[in-house]
Amino acid sequence: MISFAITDRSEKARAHFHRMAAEHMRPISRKYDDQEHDLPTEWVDWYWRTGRFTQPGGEGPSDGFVQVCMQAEELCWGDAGLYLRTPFAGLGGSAVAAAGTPEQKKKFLAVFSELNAEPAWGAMAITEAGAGSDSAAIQTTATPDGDDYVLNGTKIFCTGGEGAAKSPAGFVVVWATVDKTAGRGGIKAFVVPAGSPGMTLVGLENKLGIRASDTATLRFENCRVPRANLLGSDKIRRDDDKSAGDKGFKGAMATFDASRPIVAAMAVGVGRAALDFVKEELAKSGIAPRYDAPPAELTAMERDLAEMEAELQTARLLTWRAAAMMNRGKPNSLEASMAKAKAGLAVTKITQKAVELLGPLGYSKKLLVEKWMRDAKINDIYEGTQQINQLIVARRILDYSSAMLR
Amino acid sequence: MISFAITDRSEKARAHFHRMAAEHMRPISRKYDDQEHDLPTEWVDWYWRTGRFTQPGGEGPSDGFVQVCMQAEELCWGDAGLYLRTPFAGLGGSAVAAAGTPEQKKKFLAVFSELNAEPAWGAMAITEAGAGSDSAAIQTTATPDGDDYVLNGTKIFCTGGEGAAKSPAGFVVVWATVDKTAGRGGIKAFVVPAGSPGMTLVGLENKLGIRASDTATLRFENCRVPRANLLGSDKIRRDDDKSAGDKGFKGAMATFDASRPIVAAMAVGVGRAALDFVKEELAKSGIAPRYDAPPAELTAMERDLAEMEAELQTARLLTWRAAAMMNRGKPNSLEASMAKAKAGLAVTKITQKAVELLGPLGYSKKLLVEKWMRDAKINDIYEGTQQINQLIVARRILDYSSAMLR
Amino acid sequence: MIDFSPSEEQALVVDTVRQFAEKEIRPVARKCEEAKQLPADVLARAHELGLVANALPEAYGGGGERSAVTGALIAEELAWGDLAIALAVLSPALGALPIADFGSEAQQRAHLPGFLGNRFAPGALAIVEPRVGSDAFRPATLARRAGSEAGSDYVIDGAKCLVPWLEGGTHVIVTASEGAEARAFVLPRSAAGLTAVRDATMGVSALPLADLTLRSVRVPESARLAAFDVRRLVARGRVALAACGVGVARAAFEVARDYAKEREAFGTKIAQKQAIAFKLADMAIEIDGARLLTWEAAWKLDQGDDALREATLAINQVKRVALEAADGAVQVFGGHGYVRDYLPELHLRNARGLAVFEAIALV
Amino acid sequence: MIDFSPSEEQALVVDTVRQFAEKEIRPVARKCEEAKQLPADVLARAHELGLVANALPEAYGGGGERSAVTGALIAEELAWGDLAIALAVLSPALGALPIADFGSEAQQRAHLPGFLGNRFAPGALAIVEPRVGSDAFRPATLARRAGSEAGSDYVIDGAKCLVPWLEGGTHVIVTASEGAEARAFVLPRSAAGLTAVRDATMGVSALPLADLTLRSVRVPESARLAAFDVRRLVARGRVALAACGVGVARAAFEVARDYAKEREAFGTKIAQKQAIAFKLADMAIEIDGARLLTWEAAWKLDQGDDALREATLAINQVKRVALEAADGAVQVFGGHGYVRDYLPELHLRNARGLAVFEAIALV
Repeated sequence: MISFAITDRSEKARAHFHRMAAEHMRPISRKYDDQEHDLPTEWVDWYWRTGRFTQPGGEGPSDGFVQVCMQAEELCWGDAGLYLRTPFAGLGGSAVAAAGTPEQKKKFLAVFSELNAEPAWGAMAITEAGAGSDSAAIQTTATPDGDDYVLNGTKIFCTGGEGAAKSPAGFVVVWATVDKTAGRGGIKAFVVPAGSPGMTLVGLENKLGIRASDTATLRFENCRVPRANLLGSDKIRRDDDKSAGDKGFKGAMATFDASRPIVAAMAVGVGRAALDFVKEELAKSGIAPRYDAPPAELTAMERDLAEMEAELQTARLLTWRAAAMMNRGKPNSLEASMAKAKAGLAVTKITQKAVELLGPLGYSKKLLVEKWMRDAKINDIYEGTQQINQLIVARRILDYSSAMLR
Repeated sequence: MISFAITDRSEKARAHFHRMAAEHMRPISRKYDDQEHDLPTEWVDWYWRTGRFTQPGGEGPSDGFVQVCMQAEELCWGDAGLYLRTPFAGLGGSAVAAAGTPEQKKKFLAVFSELNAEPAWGAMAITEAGAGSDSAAIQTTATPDGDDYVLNGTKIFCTGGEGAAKSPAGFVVVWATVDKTAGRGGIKAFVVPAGSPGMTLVGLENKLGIRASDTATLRFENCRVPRANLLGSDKIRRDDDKSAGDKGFKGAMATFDASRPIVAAMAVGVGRAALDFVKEELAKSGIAPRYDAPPAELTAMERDLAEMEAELQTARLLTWRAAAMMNRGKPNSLEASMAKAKAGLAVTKITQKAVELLGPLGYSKKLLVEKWMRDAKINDIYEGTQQINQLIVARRILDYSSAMLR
Repeated sequence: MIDFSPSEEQALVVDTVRQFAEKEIRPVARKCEEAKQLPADVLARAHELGLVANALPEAYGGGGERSAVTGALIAEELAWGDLAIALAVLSPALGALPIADFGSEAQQRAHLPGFLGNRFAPGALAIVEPRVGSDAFRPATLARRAGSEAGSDYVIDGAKCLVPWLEGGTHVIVTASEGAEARAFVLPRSAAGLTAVRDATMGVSALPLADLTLRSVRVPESARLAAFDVRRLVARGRVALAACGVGVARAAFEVARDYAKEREAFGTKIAQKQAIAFKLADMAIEIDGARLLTWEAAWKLDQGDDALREATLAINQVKRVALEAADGAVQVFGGHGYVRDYLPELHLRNARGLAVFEAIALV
Repeated sequence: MIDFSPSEEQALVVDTVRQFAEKEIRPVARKCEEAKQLPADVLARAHELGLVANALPEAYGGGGERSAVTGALIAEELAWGDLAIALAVLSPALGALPIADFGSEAQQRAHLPGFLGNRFAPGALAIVEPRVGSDAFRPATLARRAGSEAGSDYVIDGAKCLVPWLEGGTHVIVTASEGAEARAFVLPRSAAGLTAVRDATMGVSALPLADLTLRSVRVPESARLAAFDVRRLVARGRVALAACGVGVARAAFEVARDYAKEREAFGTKIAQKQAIAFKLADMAIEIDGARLLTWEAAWKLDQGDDALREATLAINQVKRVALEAADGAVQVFGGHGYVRDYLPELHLRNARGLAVFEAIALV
């Protein structure tokens, strides 16, 4: 039934994560924007020791995946960079959860729900210098050798890569091809535990925003992982093979589908941070959007605020729709890409406008608005750029294969 | 030298055509929007007998092609549909002027500067049902036969086609292929005099706007024209032939280059009609854009007006630039397409916004604003759609051939 | 719990109305537009579906199933068929819902059964005024008491426009300012001093829209809707119009998508060009987003909220999205988009109406 | 006669400045941005070009060739190199031009020669104020007479921000309201009650920008620019900033274009994709259009017009166009657009500054 009623339990969860964001992230937002490559120990240690065990309370049914989106929104309202630096299993964890065997899940994911001394991170390594939006162009190789696969190649833009590669219980899920002649079908995902010999942290990116987040370049030189660390089947599905394939490339794509609503919700969080703040600041000067203003008297700033509200809510609702479809077990690849595309664009514009509305105050580092503008822009880029998501949406609505619309 | 000073002579010409538009076009604007396929005799007869011989006065140098743009702007400020219905040589005349021999020019163009009893029109027939933006896909054939070419095919969207096909001294310049295997190189232009046996006016389009203009479908069935009516060389230049070619397809393209600034200026005229009117109407209610308003007090309507002014002036200046380059004899294909693309889009948005700003008054047929919105939209479409002009601009700035960017 | 799937009953209604739009409305829409004439038979058959009647109180023979969300679902499907005919089909709500919402029992008894008979009975609501900055919340049309004693008559002066004025209507609800308050009055069409002249508009030409002039129109106090709340009325109007706009946008999107998959240029389908494909993708995203905003506003109305904020955000978004979709459809069609043999130009004219209408439909 | 070709002299200046931007500014721009430090040697060499000096009156050793059009051409090229360094190079004009335009002969004699020496001498102009709705025409900073007698001192109170505050500067021109009139005063940096603190901003980080606090700063009447005209000053600021913005936009466009022609994805250059190619085409069109608007405003200034309207239209257009170009460049670069090894992210941060600056450069 069409309903916009948030369950009591999810409302409590939302409030819980909002408090967490306000109390534990906001106070150190500027600090770790300035200190780009430092580990935000206040947040990481608190979250690992305490935060992840705190309970939101509330009873009865939750909004399921929509609640997961709310959590991401609230924490990114706090700080998107710190959120991405949170010690959790990340996209690598999602891949293991989606495609891993029970043994794999236990081995790699258990640490994130257990009491441990040292924080741990999971990460996913896909992008290469020559393969950005074009994941199928991956050059990193995985060669079977006895009981192992041997990985060789270099991965860039690996979010959370430093933590995953260096923390004692961390791991990186690496995409590599076992057979370059097989195209997409040859691409498999491997769990590489932190500290594996041959995996090197080459460096971290200096970024426009989300500076608290570690975006790593990882090199793999004859990096050995047991065959048991392959996620999914080791069968190679040729591009021209019409039989049911394995979970290699498609499994990874499924990870993206599941993650896109969350990534969209993260975007919404950053946009809301800026919009909430701007509305509060302008309200102090008596500027607030009226919905019953005489058309000739409506000010440009009022209209801007109303447009920002509408755009943000549009992004949020598209996100929730994609998540609600997951609650119902419906495929949501189209809707997830719609949400991702809209959220990235909407919050980019909202935060850019927020800087303008606050004028000199918006441009100054004394406030966080300029930071949110820098943070927001990542949402147009990672986990599928704006253009890639448009492409996916276009293919779906036109019922075109990737060969028909490139 | 960079200068925005209009010469005295061009200022007088502008004023002259503005009066003509205000006195002879505006009073019958609504009438011939309502009476879609009627000949606007008031305008046509007056222009043919009197209008075309009136002199703007003024001495000294003119702004050359920029003045030509001003003339088009003023008359389309009057009424774009009537302007297109004006008895003149039109695009067909431009093609003859660009690619015709002295004999051809004399034969077909002289009528437009002589005192004649009956009005005449020239037109160009390119588009076919299966060849819209893709002119090279033309299917109409021209087969040499003795001293003649025999034309067969059907042309649509022929602006001014009724007048050109039916007026005693009218003519249609028809694009046809003499050799389908030769691609673009096989396409030639033929002057078909009005009344030629085998040329039939199949019908006129019922359009969104510019309803005073006759947009014709013309059928050619074994329509014979003398070989002397071919414009340019009869040599076929193969697509793979790198030698200097003739003026067939390229000559036609040159006609477009020369016409695009004028078409852009026509667009600017329609946009200005709407903007001028809206500003006057809003000023009566005390609404006028301030350029020194306190940012928090600027109204949404003021900002809309200022944006419309900026967009219109941008379109006008891009248009004038392309025209001024012609004054200097510089190639202006890039700049002409820029002007056309910007003008079409700008005035579409300006007129749409004008309707909104006037609210219920804007939507009513009691005023002309709604008509200008309908008229304006043609500028995004004819003489190269928005997308085609973007494509041309893109190829130029990227230095790509049409094979590299389709 | 957050959810975006219509209930089974709603899905059934949507399916019925969509079929009606496809089989009854679409085949006649262009002809009606050109003839500036509504299809009386289609309105009669629409009346049989009971779309408006279902939302009216059971006490007077209605279905008693008022739901703004369901209303929005219905409006979208009808407007997907054709905006002018959709507004005509929904016009009984203009006369009935304000009386159901703000009228006394006596007013309801007097007026509601008329909309629940066997015959299609249109309503009329006069909100918009023929001036720059027409403001539903502060009508320039004025209502003053004819005398100083309590309960004395009202005298109304002013002008209205864009008032749906279908054949067979008997009354019109007119808003007017009494001091700083917006009031609403139920007037018979025959009221002395009230004149109506049909206007011609850029779009929705099949729908008769009247300019009203009110010159010292005298009505008894009993003609006033005592509980009238202009914010609620406007919110309901904006949600209904937003839902209609989503329907227009969707129709424009679909016709553009289908044409792009058919039409060839430069050797491929034009839908295979990124410039076209991405435009279609943007349309699809924006339309879905605007629909969700509209649903949220409708849902809030159903919760008893004023929802003016959500309704305003929704209609603002929809008027932009629908115009862009219609304009985009014209572009996709190229020259064919500019001629009246195809639908894009009509969608463009209709879509622009969304920016100037107010309370031309209600949920 | 309408024409858009720079004169031969202008073409020469443009060529010189472009080469300077390419060879001197660009190589150090990123390093300066990260270090938040201006390149003193580059400023010194820029000073030798005499770009500002050329516009100052001959009577004090300037070139006497004031032209807003030429100024706009120069500003575009410098900002194409780097916005922060461009604003630094042009900063002497902030101190000199208001005095040349609005100052008495005595004020000109006192201040102008300082900008015309062998050494680069920066100026400072304090217009923007640290509040929502900062309004150059109506400063919240207040100036009042210390006494009631004619010619008595002024006392200034208020706050300013985004004031270029380069090493080696001696004075700052501050605007303040006396009643409804905007006034301008030349203050020594050492004035009692005046404090300056460097602020950090999102972009143009190499440029020191100060927050000023003025607490009962007392200045003689002779510090006032008697002929001050805030409209003219703001118009000149908007034209200069618009020209800078065109430079930023062009730089973003070029880097995006070049990258798109290099970068491969899915088997072709990404520039061969319509989504990218059309975006680049739109950038090119909008940048050219914005430049022409800027030139027109500059030309009107040179005709002696107030040109506030044209200047405002130009800067409004430019701030949108530059932001879109920079944002588009980030998109074209994808992930690389987000990292500080490449220029797009810097263009984006700088472009947004165009919306908040006012009179940070002058022509």
